[in-house]
Amino acid sequence: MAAYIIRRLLYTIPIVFGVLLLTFILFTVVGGDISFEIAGKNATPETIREIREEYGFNKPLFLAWDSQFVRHFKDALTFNFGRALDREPVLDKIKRGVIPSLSLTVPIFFGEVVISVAIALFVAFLRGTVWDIVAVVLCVAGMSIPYLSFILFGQYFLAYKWGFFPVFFSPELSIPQYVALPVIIGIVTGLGSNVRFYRTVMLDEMRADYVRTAFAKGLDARRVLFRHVLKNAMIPILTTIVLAIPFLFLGSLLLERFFGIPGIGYLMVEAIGARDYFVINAMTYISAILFVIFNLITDICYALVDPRISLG
Amino acid sequence: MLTRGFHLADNTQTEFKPPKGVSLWQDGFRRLFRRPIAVICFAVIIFYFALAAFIYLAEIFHWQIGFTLWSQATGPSYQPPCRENIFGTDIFGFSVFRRMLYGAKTSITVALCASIISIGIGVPLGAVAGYFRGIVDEIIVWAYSTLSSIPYILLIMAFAVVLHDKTIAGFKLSGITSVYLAIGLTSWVDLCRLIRGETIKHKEREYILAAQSYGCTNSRIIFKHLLPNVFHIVIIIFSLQFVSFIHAEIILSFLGLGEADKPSWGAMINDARIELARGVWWQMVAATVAVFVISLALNVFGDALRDSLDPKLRVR
Amino acid sequence: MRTRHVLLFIASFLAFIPVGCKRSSPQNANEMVLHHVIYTKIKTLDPLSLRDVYGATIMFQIGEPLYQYHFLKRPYVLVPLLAEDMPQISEDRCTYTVKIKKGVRFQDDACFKIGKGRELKADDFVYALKRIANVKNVSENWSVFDNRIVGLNEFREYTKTCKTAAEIDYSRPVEGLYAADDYTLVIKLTKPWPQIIGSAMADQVFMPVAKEAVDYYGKDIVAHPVGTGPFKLKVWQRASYIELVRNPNFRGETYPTEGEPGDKEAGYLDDAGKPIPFADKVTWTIIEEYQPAWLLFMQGKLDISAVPKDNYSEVFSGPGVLTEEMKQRNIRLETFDEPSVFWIGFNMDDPVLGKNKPLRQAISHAIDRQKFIDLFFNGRDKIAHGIIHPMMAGYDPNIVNKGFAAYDPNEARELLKQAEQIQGGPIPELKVANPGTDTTSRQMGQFINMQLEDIGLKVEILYMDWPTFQEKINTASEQMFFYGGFASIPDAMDFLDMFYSKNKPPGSNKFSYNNPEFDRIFDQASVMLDSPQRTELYRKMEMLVLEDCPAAFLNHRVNYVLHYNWYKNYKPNVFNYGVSKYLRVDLKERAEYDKLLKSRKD
Amino acid sequence: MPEIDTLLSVENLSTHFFTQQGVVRAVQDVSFSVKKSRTFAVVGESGCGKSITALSIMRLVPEPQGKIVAGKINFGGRNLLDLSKKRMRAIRGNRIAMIFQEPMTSLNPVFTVGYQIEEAIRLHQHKSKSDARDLAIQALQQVRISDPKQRIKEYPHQMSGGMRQRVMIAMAISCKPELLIADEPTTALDVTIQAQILDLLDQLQKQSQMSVLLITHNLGIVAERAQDVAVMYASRIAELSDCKSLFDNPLHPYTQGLLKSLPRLGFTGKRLYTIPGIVPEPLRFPAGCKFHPRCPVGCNDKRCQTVEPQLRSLDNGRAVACWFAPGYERPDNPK
Repeated sequence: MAAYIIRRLLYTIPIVFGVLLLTFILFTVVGGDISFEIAGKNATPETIREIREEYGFNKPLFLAWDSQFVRHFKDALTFNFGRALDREPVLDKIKRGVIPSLSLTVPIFFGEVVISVAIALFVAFLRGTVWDIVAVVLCVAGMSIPYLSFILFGQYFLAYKWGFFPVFFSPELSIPQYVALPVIIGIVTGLGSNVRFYRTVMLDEMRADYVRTAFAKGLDARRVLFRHVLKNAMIPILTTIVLAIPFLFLGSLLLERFFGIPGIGYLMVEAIGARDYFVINAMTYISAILFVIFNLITDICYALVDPRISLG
Repeated sequence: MLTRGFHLADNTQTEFKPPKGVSLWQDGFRRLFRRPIAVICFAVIIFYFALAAFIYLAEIFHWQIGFTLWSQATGPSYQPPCRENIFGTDIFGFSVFRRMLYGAKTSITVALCASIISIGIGVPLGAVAGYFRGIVDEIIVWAYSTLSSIPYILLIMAFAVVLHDKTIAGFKLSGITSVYLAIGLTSWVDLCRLIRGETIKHKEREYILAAQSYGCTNSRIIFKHLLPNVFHIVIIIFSLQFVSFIHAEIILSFLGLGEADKPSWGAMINDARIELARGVWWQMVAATVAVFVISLALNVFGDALRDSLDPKLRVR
Repeated sequence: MRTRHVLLFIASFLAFIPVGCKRSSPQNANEMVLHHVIYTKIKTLDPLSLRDVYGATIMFQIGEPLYQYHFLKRPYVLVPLLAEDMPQISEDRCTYTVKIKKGVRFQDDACFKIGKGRELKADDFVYALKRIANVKNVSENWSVFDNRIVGLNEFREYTKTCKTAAEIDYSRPVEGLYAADDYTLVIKLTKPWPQIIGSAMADQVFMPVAKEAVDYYGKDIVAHPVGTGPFKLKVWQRASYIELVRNPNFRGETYPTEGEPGDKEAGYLDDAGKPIPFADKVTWTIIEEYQPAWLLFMQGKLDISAVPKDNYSEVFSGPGVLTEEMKQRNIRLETFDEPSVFWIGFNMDDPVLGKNKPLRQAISHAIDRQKFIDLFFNGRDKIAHGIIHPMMAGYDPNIVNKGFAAYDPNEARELLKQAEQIQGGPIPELKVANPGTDTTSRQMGQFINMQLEDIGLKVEILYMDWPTFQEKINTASEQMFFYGGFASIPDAMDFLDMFYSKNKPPGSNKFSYNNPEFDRIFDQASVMLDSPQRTELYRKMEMLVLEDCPAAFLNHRVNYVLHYNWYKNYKPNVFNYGVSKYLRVDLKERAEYDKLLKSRKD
Repeated sequence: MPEIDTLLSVENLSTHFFTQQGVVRAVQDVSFSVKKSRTFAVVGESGCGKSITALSIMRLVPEPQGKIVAGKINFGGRNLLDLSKKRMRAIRGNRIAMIFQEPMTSLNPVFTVGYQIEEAIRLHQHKSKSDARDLAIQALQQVRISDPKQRIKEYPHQMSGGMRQRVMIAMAISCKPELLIADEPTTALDVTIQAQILDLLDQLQKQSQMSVLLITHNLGIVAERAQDVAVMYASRIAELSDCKSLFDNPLHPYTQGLLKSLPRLGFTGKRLYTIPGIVPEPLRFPAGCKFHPRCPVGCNDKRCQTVEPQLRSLDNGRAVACWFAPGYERPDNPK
């Protein structure tokens, strides 16, 4: 087990390198010199020069000990992301965003998984019946409505018109209060694709031969479904679940933007508006790291659920 | 003494082989177009494409055809839906309906270009990686696992932000160009992975071995023999990705990274955000309906396509 | 079932959800709090680089400059704040000697010995200015002092020679900037600068800075302002919320006892002579969307709010007339001119536009300003017929008749014909830089596009985020651009220097406008005190500019502000941000409003 | 021959699949009967409906497309098709057990072998966990799996194909069924293992006096193991007979064809006979006798092309469905 984990960790090194390379090419080579963005209004040539000096935009890109590439690496590996355009340390920004984001995404996520797996099981149980068809149709329909529309209508009617929820984040609200509506919307929007996915997983399993065997044994449908099928279906379901976790830290771009939740999603939107490469770069890198880690965790979970796979 | 016995060709499945002379493909499509729903969806999709194409032509040849002239006041500012403006008008009194139609052009263009880019990258890379294996494979796999280790939306945004209004090699990536570049350059991964896997499977098949044995060049084998046999995957992925691309365009133009001064569904929804306050809901509805119909058609059609071409393929 | 472990493991993430909220100190009933909203995030609370209006609205409650514009008196007059009195000005009007109030103390802060705020010294001003001059600090405020104060530019040069910020020696003498003694600040100017008091000494650039604070907080000084003002920073949640609390060290100041005629009747003098500040707390909720802010206001959670253009019909039954609903809610309307002008600028160095005056005029005449204002400002703004704002000396009442801003498509077409002759062929597609990618900016862009296409001119609107826009205009790399100016003093100079050739980009002259005649008059006028002659020169300059038409001037902003009746002493003051100290809340009235809302609910 | 009472009798069973392409008549009025403690073989090419017949008996036809549209399945005096789902479950795996073709996939990968065997035992015999375990171990011993105590803890993927099939059998016999349906039990295994498995089945049958319904496409196996045979062609029974007389004197041209094409020991030289043409697609069954296009006898016969011959029992206890079969048309037979 340990050996396996170590091996996997080694395997992640090139990935991390790749991510760093990508972010570098994106934000430094293509993105280029943003000293004007940093300087802000009424910049004078010498302030620009100063900034170039400070941020090392005047340094060579590659092939030098003090090249921007090397610097990029040093900073990333030491998690030193410097200050954003508004002079606040990037890490502070991100730290500040984590709690609101998670308090938004975690409930959405679990609500979604629980509900959609439940529905999927139910639908798989009634496959071929009217209910099944209705469910599938609803799913596809749900998937086809643009996310933004969901949010807008939800905000407009549930909050603005009928006042069930606060329309917008405001400091004196408690987290549960301002998160409630976004969470509901989030769950609803996600339901379509999730149910559909889990349903396919279930049905694939139900076509398997061992199910026929189980029935031939004289087991009743419920037992077959919940004992035999579900445990097999857990495998793909688990992978998707665990792999989704790093995304939770990212928060939800649109929901946070619309409801003004000061999370990481909002942070990203701002960063885009302000061309704040420092923030975007840091976020990209961090989330990639998270993803890699959780990828590893997924494989371990895999081994835990599926006897066919043994780590070693 | 018959112990050795003899075997009739046997596989006990209830699905039936197509009659002679019909390729797996033709058969797939035959089965596909036996489904009325699939046909309807296909018609809808065709309609959208035709619409987009028509608007293009109208623009190039300056045809003065009503519904292509979106920037022409057809009523007072913010006129609610009525007989002459089914979906009402926007702030300048432009017909929202026309804007909606025009939006089809924007979205289709983005989605189409993005698809072309992602296929153009994904398929060759996938095939090459799967066919040659070894170091080439290593590199390509590394490339896409790197990309896929960055959350998709973040990746798209990063690309879009960086490319937005950049001038690269004297070519200005204005509005929509940067959008489909961003989408295309980031979303070839799944396709590449699938194609690679499929290629590896096929590589050991007799017909490839045969082709090698009578000395075909690798490129010929890949493009003449391999790709045709894995191409159904491309089609399926294409139809399914197309939807997500359309939705991505909406989100990007909501973030202000998209088409700016021409109508697009994303922009319309974005406008609606503020205008809802004055009770102007029709922009919103129009755009939503437009997106909904095409997405629905594509989703259903994509599923049908998968069911009839490659039921085992599982794409999320 | 092994799966459970995994699920448990995932479930442990739920631990991240904090219950309840960690909001600042709870409100108690008889604590007087001012609830404000602010529509954008604050970058910095360090006078060093603080430039934007929003930053100022906060910073001026915490720190104080030497002078301020009187809270009530109109026309605006300058009165001492940290200064003991108005400065003594030498004969040549180049040397200013300012006496500073004694016994003024900085707010208590960890950066001082035993956390007690020390007394304010003249050196703190010297230090503040030197900080701005220090090139390593890349201050956005340097342009204010460039070539103004004797020896300061040399100091800047010196800082350039230093490798690191650490080795810069602030004790290095500057000829034109020193403390004669602890309470006397002396400033020598390179040439007379009549506006110095208004545009510098009453501006954040002249807020004293305690060296201890800068040394103590380093780069984080941006979030730890240490001032002498009536309030001090308590909470700053960058994304969402700012809270100031009363500064116990604040020297005794009292509410003004005189104002302009009519103030008494309006009740602005009810609190005359009372010690200020009244409020125990000032809070700003940062909300970047108008709608939610508006809703908070309607719930009485904000004392004051702007009128979002999309809620206009809710608020007004007629132009400037509040609806019954508003009246019932006891909401009052304040309308006031903002000393601002907005325009579409032309880059005079551009090969097409620069040499082609008819073209520029054509564009100017092609724009229906009234429609523009109706569409985007509910018709409340004023058409900008010239540059100088009506509230300022130098405004020419009958400039309207000169018709520079007249909407006249036909004439525009005529001019366009001439323009094409000059161009020697059709005018190529013009590019217009538009800051902002949001809906409204896009609609404005489309509007201009329509208007120009109407006279047969092809334009492409380039929508860009603010930083990109900054870069483009600071490098004069756009043909046309949406822009606007906001005077910080009631003196047309603030507008006119945007056309001074020495201020070319990245300076304030974004047009790269260059007219020797103008420059000559400018040099002449810039050193003059307010006088009929100077006003005359101002008008001359304006005419020159309007003739050359380096921009199509669109509108002067007119502000509509709503506030509840309980929000007392609110008198719009566009040149003085440090007004929270004068404001008072009638807690009884507010309580009643809450009752009103409740009664409506059920 | 001595009359032996029948355990299972299938009468005019028809099972159809309702697919998007149309109705697939997978089984068309099939009738046969399985006698106590004897082996009845159903033989035929792929897609001829033999597996579906088996599934129909178990009432495991894949829903919802698949449906038993007509017929009776009498077992132990009751018609299985009339039983409630619950009653049917009580019979499945208990009185009628079934083993499948694919030992690789027919076992649930995520449960131990032991668990899967016990499951049936506990269900039908209401034994405690420990008793069930002992029975499971016994069952494994019966199918000659070495060291069952260990094996019982293993997962299917840790076993070879032969092993898994033995496990399947153990599972099937664990409840001492009266009828064991073996659907192509050996197809997926290699020849040596096949023999072992089949021998095993024989012995088990002898021990516990159970009847076996053997579904196969392998005439060799039929000849060796079965007492009665039904030859199916295109979802109908072409010929029904006791094993010996079938091989001695096949009545249906199809059977004849099959036998002709059998390689026999000491047979050298000439090419093997093959039946011309291909098996018809179920959606495109030819009119009349489904075999007539390939039939050496009736390919040009008007009646074969138009009227489909029903299965008729002849006086010698055999039954056949062919106009030209000797004795098929006797004046007393109704037209």
